[in-house]
Amino acid sequence: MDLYVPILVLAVLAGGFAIFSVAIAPFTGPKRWNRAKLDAYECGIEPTPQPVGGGRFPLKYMITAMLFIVFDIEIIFLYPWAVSFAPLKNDAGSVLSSGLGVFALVEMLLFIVTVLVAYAYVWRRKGLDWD
Amino acid sequence: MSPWLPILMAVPVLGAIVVALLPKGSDKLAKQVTLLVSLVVLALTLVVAVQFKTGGPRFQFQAVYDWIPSFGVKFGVGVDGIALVLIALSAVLVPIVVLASWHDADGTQSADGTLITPKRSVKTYFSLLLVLEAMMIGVFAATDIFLFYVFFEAMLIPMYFMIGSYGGAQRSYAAVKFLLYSLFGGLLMLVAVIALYVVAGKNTFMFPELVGAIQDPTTQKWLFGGFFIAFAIKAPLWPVHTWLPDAAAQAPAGAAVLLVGVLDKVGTFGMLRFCLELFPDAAKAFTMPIVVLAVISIIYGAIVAIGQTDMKRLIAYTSISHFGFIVMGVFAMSQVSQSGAALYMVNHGFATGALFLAAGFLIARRGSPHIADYGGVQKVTPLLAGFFLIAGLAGLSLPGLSSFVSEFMVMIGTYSSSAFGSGALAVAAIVSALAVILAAVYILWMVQRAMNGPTAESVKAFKDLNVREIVVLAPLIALIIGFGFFPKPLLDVINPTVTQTLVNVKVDNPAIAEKGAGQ
Amino acid sequence: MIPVLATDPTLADFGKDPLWITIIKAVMLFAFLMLCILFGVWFERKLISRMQNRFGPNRAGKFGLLQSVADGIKMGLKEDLFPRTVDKVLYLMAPVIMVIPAFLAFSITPFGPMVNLFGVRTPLQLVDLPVAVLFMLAMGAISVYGVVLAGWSSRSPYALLGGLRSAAQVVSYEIAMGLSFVGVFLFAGTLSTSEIVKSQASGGMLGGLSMPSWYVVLLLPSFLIYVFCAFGEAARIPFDLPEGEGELVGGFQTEYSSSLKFALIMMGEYLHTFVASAMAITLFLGGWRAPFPITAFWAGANEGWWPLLWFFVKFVLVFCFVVWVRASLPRVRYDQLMSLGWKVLIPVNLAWIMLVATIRTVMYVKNGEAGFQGSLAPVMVVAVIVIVGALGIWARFDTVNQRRKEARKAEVEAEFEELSDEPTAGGFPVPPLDLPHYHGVQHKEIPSGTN
Amino acid sequence: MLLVFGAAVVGVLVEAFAPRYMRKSIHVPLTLLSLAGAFALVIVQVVKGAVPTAPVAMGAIAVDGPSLFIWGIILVLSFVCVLMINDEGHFVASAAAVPGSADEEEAEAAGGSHTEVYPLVLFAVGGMLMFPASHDLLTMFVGLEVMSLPLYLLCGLARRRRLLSQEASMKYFLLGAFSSAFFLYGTAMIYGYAGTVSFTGISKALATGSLLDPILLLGLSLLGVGLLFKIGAAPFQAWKPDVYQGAPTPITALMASGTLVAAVGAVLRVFWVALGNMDWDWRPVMWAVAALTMVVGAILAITQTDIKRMLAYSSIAHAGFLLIGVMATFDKSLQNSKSLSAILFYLLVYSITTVGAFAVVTMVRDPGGEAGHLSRWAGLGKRSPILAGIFAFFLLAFAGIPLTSGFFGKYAVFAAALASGSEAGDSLGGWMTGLVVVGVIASAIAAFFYVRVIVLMFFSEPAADGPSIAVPSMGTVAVIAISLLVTVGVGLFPQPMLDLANQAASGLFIR
Amino acid sequence: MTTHYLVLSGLLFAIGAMGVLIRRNAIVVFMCVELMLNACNLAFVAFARQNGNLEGQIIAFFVMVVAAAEVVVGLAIIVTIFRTRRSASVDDANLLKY
Repeated sequence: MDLYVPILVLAVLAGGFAIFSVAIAPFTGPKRWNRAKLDAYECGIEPTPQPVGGGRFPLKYMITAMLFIVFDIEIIFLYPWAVSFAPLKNDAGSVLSSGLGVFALVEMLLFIVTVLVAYAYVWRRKGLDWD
Repeated sequence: MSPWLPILMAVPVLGAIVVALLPKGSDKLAKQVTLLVSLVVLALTLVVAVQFKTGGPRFQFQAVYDWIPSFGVKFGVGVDGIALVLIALSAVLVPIVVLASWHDADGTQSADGTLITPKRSVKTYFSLLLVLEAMMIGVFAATDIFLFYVFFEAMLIPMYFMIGSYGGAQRSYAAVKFLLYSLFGGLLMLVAVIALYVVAGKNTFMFPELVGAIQDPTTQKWLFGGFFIAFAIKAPLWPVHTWLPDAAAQAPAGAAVLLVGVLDKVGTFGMLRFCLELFPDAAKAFTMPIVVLAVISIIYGAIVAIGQTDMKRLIAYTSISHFGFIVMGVFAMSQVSQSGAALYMVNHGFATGALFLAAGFLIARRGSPHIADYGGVQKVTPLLAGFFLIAGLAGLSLPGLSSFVSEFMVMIGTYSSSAFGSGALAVAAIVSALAVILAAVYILWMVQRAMNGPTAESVKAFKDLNVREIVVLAPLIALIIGFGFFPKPLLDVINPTVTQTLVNVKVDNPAIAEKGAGQ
Repeated sequence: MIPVLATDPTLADFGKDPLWITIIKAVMLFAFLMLCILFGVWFERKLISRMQNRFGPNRAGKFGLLQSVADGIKMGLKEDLFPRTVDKVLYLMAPVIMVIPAFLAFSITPFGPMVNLFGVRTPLQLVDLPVAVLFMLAMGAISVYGVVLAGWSSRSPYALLGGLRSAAQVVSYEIAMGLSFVGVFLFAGTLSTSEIVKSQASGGMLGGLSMPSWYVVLLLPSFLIYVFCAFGEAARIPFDLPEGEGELVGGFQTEYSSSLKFALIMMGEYLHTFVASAMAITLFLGGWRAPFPITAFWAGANEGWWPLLWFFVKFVLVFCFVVWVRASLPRVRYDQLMSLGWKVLIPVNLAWIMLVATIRTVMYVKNGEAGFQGSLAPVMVVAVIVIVGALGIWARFDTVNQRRKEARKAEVEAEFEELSDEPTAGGFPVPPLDLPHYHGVQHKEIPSGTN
Repeated sequence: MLLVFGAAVVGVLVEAFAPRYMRKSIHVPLTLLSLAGAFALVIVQVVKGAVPTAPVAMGAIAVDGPSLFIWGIILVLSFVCVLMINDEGHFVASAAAVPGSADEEEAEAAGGSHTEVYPLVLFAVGGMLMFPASHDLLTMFVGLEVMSLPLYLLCGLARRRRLLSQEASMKYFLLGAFSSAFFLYGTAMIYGYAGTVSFTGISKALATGSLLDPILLLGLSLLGVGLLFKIGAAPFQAWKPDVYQGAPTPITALMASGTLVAAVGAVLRVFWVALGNMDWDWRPVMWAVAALTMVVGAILAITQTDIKRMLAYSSIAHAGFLLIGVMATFDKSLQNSKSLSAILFYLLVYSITTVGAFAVVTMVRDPGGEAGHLSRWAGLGKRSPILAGIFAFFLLAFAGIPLTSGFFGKYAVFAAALASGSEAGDSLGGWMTGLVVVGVIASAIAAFFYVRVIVLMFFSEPAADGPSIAVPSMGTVAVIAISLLVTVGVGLFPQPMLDLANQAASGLFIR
Repeated sequence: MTTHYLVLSGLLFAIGAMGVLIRRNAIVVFMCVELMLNACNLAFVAFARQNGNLEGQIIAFFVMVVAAAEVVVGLAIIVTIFRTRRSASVDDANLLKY
């Protein structure tokens, strides 16, 4: 647990700084009220009011998000595999634990092949083309 | 292992398939084929009947094949006396019905040209008829309870369709009512059957082996209940009789004959064979309430019948009354009464059959089942009126006609059944005697209203019976009169079985047995 | 083998500091970062202007050293605009959310070996975790929330789009980045930064000759990919699409016109750049270790406080590289950006990882370290399939899509041609191009003053 | 199973590379072949008698008699369902298009079709195979999801009545995810109790540990909720009618048959293998659930006016009947195997009949798609007696009339239940009989609405603008023929199938 | 220690379940389901700690994968229906009634 104490400390520092500066901003600055200033900036034209909860946006972003999820999961699987893949050696060079070895390699290969299939499908169906 | 009974069942099935496969438009051919097949069956049945040894073992012509070993279900058939006569009954009735309902399917027109029943598929009708016959034979012949149950339920379907698509205005309502009643009873029976199998633990459904398998009285009572309700619904016993009038009234005459004449017998038959022999103690325990029910339905049926304006409904109610007699006879547990009951099953088949058919012909001429629409028929069509009268008299069991014998036996048997609580039984017998008078009332009143009196306009155009119709009615009347004077052959066949039954039920009172035999 | 390994901190050395040491270290780190930002900005502007033959900031202080200080103060003193439409809470929270994780991401950066700090022997690194690198990635991801929220809360189409874009971009490059680390883990066998640095001390022996120790040499492709991703992740030119002023004004920070909030955002982005460089150093460039030649003749180079120097040097150099790139490369198009991330980096990465893994396996099997008997042929086959497959997909699809695009373009052009031949074809009122006065024929001068 | 998954993956590749016009012609054979191949493998293994007695794949999958049998059923079912899917007009041209919008018409005109359907179906089938055969809760969960996720999507792909379809898929998805979350939490609890998720381990832990541990009970109930949801037992049946009605009919058929089979298999595994040692604990609950399910299914079905909804409710009722079988546990393994074989047999006959029934439903068309509303079926017996006759036969089979397969199924299950009730020292004893009676009453009620449909078809005059009977494609004909054959054949001579079931069940589950 | 985690996960689960039952926006419902799944993860890991075997953590991995898959599928469905209906409210989904 106490591994995280320092992080907490740093977080407190950074957070303190950030909040402070956000909080102080209104007081340091002058106040010259001007209607136009308070409008959303749209190159000078009358701002189109955005609906609460953000406007509608291209579905594309959502697809990207989904793809990200898929591949992120893949990474989730890759990390432990990679870490425990190598045989562990101490400084003297003697083997502490022989790595997962060939079996793991083959497994991961198959896994990646499977992912690649989905990947190819998405690609082919223009899931990856932006425009 | 005698092949007779399987053949007996196979023939109509094959016939049905043939009929069903006939090319379109060959209606007449279909009818002829059906008639032929049913006659063949009749012939075979007679052969079997002749070979039946009266003194022989209880079940003859036994044939047992494995069907579903893992359930311990066998395809086991074999007939004892009662089953035999009932099979004979159905075998006799079917060809008659075929003839009788020659035109039922192809749209009947009333005198004034209004369409009574629209045109329907003739082939379907007759193949259904044959299937039904096969199943009737099967249900009586089955010695494997499971098989019995299968036929018992499967029988509903063809009858359901016959009523449902060939019946009168209310047909679909009647059909559904009929099906659901019977199905419900059947399912209860299914539970009982399974339970019987499980409890007996003999890994078989064969009737003879299961006799006396259940000793524990409570279990017996439950299982008895299961079976009895099914049968009570089947042989409409008050208060679960209400489907019968609808079904019988809506069914085409032929179907109605089979329904009342044969199907319902399955109920009483089942009571006699299964309820009694499998669960003797329970049967004894329940005798009183059941007899009471029987008496109620005797009287109730008779009284309600009097009030009917619709011929078919009237006849249906009369048969409810008659079934009351049969049930009473069965549960009076004396040689005489049971023989009487068994005999009654047959006779009632003939009598009611004749009555239904006569009424059917009458209705076919006028198109209306209401008694009020007729009057003075006998002046126009003496023959029809005559047959109608005789059938009606058979219905009220006039001495000299077959049903008299049986009814008399039932009453005597019940009256003198010293089996137990005899006093009560005697009372029951006496009360039921009232029904005879009531019967006279409703039959004669109907006849009088329909046949005598001033001739109604609509009746004037009637034609008398044609040859086909005579051929239909004559044998029935002949049988009625014949067995009326000479019931012995039937009784000879029936008695040993009844004795056996009583032995299984463990009530045997030789004295009455003597008397019963002496009748 | 380098004998100084003894001073290398391992995971075991962390979480032991007394609280005050921790606080001191935290404060030191914080201060260091603030300074880095102040002078980083100045440094960048100076360098880039030099590259462009300009002077850059030279007013405030000597060489304009105080330029960014002045900027900060100015920002503090400007009016704090608070647009009417914004979602107040989130609008305020966004910058904070952006900054904090950026700071935290630094906490796992190793600056040096065990040193003696006020009599306490402690590693020169705020903290190290078993999942340090993951922690770094996580922080990077969290700060994306800041961006998205900033864009979303300030209800303006530009901001919204900017936020989404940056989200999509960061997300896409995060994958490639994560994959590029896998190679490192394959070798280091751990996620803790300090141990990764340690494992870069020597690359172990392969067939007698000592292998190069820095992973940049060993895993060049991974490193290159990482560099790409670093730019994408930190949204630096050429990948600074989120605030591509060309298309969407200020991107997600459009509504943060100018005040300390804006300053925070700027800080956040700079910090990301720094984190990226620090990670590059830690994972690929041997961390705080002295570069090869030095260690050759000076054994003490990796002890005590010296490594801090090496680290800082490397740090500055990497930053210079970043600036250099900014100075020399144009901004890419968004679709180019995405397709680079998805269609090039990922498959190449996968292929590379598998290649590395296979080689490693072969190595172990040769050295008999992995308890494995039997032929490697099948493994090889599968590996080859994967690699070829990955690259094949990449090659084929890219060409196919390329062809498709070109075809479409050709179509459009053809249509355009046709339209220009037949001006009214498009249904637009196109003025005929040869109107007289365009050619000055019969051009009549209208003297001024007449009407 | 691997074969199926592999084929599915290949299917995706085909999807990716094959040009649009020839995709279908590649997919259909691929799918069918892979299913047939898998079935062949199952057969081979059975014939070889090489039924392993220990779970394979690191104890993840238990390939024992029952699972092989269930696999066989599922593969056959999915095969016929694919035949049904194969013929045109069930699936939307472009799922993304807004219904009734221009681009949808465009897609229709372009004759575009989602050939992803086939790989999806394959994945679903793979999940179905994995679900009942899994030997630890994790594998079961994964199988559950692999089975469900494609189905969620497939539900939304109906060509006509898009809104209904999409809605169905949304409901199915939300509720399905909900239930699987329950399942998972139950798994977590049981893991916490037993320290493992493998069934063997769990039953061991149960054998030794205390059975009143709240964690265990909580886990048990949550697990139960998750599973019962999948088989659509009351009170978790709400999704079934909606989904069945909304989904494209072939998919409905697949769900009604395959999913049910798989889920019941899984239920059996969990409750018999893992939790077998505490049956005194779950059987009373199961009693209530089963009774409720049957009654609810039967009664609500009466009020339905849509044929598919009616079938859905009937399948709920049948799930109840199956639960009766699930409860029929004994101390002696021999009888256990008896009731197991009863359940397997029931599954077989019921699912085949179901597929047939839905196949018929697909053929009765309105201009706007299938003629869902019952009133449209009036007088079908006159317009096309054969079709109506077949359908009537299926309905009778559902109702369990003798000489149809359904009857023997019911019989077997009831018999098993009664037997277990009459077992000495059985915790429920007479209650089992009560349950069977409830079942009987329920099936009488059920018979009522089946019969009502028959009445509608045969005894009432056809509507003037009655639905047209689609000219059946070979596939559909084959489906109907197959299921009809099975229904009749098993109805007359159930012995072979029973033998098969017995053989499969003889080994019971791997413990 | 474990109990604390369990209580937390139980709470999360309950919150999620409640949300599913009472919230009306499909997406919110859906997020609640995810919340439940994560509660399960928490429980698994906690138990893994308690039982001292890795199984729980491995399961957690798988659950993550499944959850991801569910997210993808679910969002796809919800978005489709949203495009059709312009509303993601479960109450508006009322075409299917018995």
